[in-house]
Amino acid sequence: MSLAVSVGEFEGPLGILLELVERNQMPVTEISVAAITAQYLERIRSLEQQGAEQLSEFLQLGARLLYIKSLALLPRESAQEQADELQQLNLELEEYQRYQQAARQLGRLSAGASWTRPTVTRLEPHELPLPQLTLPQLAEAFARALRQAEPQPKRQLLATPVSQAAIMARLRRRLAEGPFELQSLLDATRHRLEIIVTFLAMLELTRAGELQVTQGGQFAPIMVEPAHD
Amino acid sequence: MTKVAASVTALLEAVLFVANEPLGVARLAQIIEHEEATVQQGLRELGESLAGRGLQLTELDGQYRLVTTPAADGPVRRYLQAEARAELSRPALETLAIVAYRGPVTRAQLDELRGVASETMLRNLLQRGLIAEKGAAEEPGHPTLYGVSQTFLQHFGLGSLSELPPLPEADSTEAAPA
Amino acid sequence: MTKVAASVTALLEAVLFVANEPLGVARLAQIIEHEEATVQQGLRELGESLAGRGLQLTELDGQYRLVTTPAADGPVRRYLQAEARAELSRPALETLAIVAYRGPVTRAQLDELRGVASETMLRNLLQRGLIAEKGAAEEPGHPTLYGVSQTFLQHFGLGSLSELPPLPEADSTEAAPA
Repeated sequence: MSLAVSVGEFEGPLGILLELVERNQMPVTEISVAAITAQYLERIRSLEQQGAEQLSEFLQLGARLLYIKSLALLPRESAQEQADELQQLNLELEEYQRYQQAARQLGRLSAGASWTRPTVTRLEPHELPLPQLTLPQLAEAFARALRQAEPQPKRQLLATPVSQAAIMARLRRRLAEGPFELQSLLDATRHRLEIIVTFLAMLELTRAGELQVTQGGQFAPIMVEPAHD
Repeated sequence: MTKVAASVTALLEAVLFVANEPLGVARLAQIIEHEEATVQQGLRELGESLAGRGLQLTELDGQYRLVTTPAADGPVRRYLQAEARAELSRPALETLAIVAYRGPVTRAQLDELRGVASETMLRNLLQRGLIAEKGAAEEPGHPTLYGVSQTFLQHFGLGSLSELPPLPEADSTEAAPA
Repeated sequence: MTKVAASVTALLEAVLFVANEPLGVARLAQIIEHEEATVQQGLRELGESLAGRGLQLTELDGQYRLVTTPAADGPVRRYLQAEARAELSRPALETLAIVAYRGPVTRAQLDELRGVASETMLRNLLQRGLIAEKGAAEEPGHPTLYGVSQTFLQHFGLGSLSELPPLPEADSTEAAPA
């Protein structure tokens, strides 16, 4: 199945997640984050390769999945938090699923449209009273219309698209110079999204055995360094 | 596709409802994809079924059309006159202004300029007699061009469109948000 | 006063036939010069009497209009030489479904439900006239509310929003995977 990607015509992140959940034949109320996260991230990567822009929402959901997944690795107190986070995600997914099914029903309805009467019924010109209207009003209306027609500045989620590949490359360059503090990396990022992508890139490099993260003590700075092997 | 076989009478009624011209049997047969004899029969039945309603089927030289009954003349006239006298809504006024200053324009051009669908506005202005169709644009599909009407010019006492007032300065209007 | 008083239903039918816009009860009462209660009753009767015909009465936000039935879609399209409707994309249908069942909604509510920015989609649907602005929400910043339009009803051949199929239950996991 190919995903058609064009700006503004996204199957949203929840749509992709739901599709994966359905493909794995899980009930939306009992999704296995462990099983789904990797597939989801794989999807984002393929979106990215297709050159899709504005991946922020997709990455945010990815980060959420990773977070929920990571809670399982941590001490017991986080079990409750994981359950809560998961339940919240289930609820959102359930509601989304209802509307997606409603959308399908709607799609089936569109077999037959109704039509209005495009015919314009008019009285004879001499019977036609005209509205009160002055020329200055008309000129002003035109000026107003022109102003509105000027392209609205687009609300941009991000000045520049953040690509995970680019951030990975940046990380590798930093690593080549030796260990550094995680904080210094985050200080250089301006957007929440960039932080998320950085986080994802680090996980990716860790998995690939290129990077490791260490911490000397509970409140000691977190160090990022090349993996020893 | 809905397979609810609509009766021939219903199909004829629907087509005559949207038609803005009288239609003959041959044409109707083509449109609803039935035999001419069936159409004949359907028209007869439609005419009969309309008895006592607000619409009637008229025939002239074998051309059929759906019109309101004379009994409804009063309300219909009242509606049309009130409609013509009513103040123009802001979107309607803007549409009229664009047609006046930029016309003749097509609906697509208007849509693009205003960023919203302008069809309802156009119909409203046509019905009020403020704009009129001015031929077809020389582009694919030959969409209808709209321009202001004679009535419009008379109403404002304009000899021609070149007498329209110049546009207010963009800055000055911006400065006074009223 | 004419004593051949055409029935209220017939007058309403005639006026709605002529009107190029949806009309509310108060306005109709004024035009046909009858009590609003009578108009209400008349509209109900008109709607019922149209069953099986080529026309139907639609209602949205208390505004009534006469349109053709979905069953006549083919012939009417053939007459108007209307182009095949562009299929709505899945995200567009999804957004429409939320606006139809949940509406009026704000953009923020849509964003949250869909988990993705809906601004482009909203603009697209506004441009196609399928949704319309329905005032402002009573919350900080007074964001615009969006609801479905008369065009939406027409597009799907619905008489009113109450004719929408019920919103599926969350549990009914894929009753029909098509």
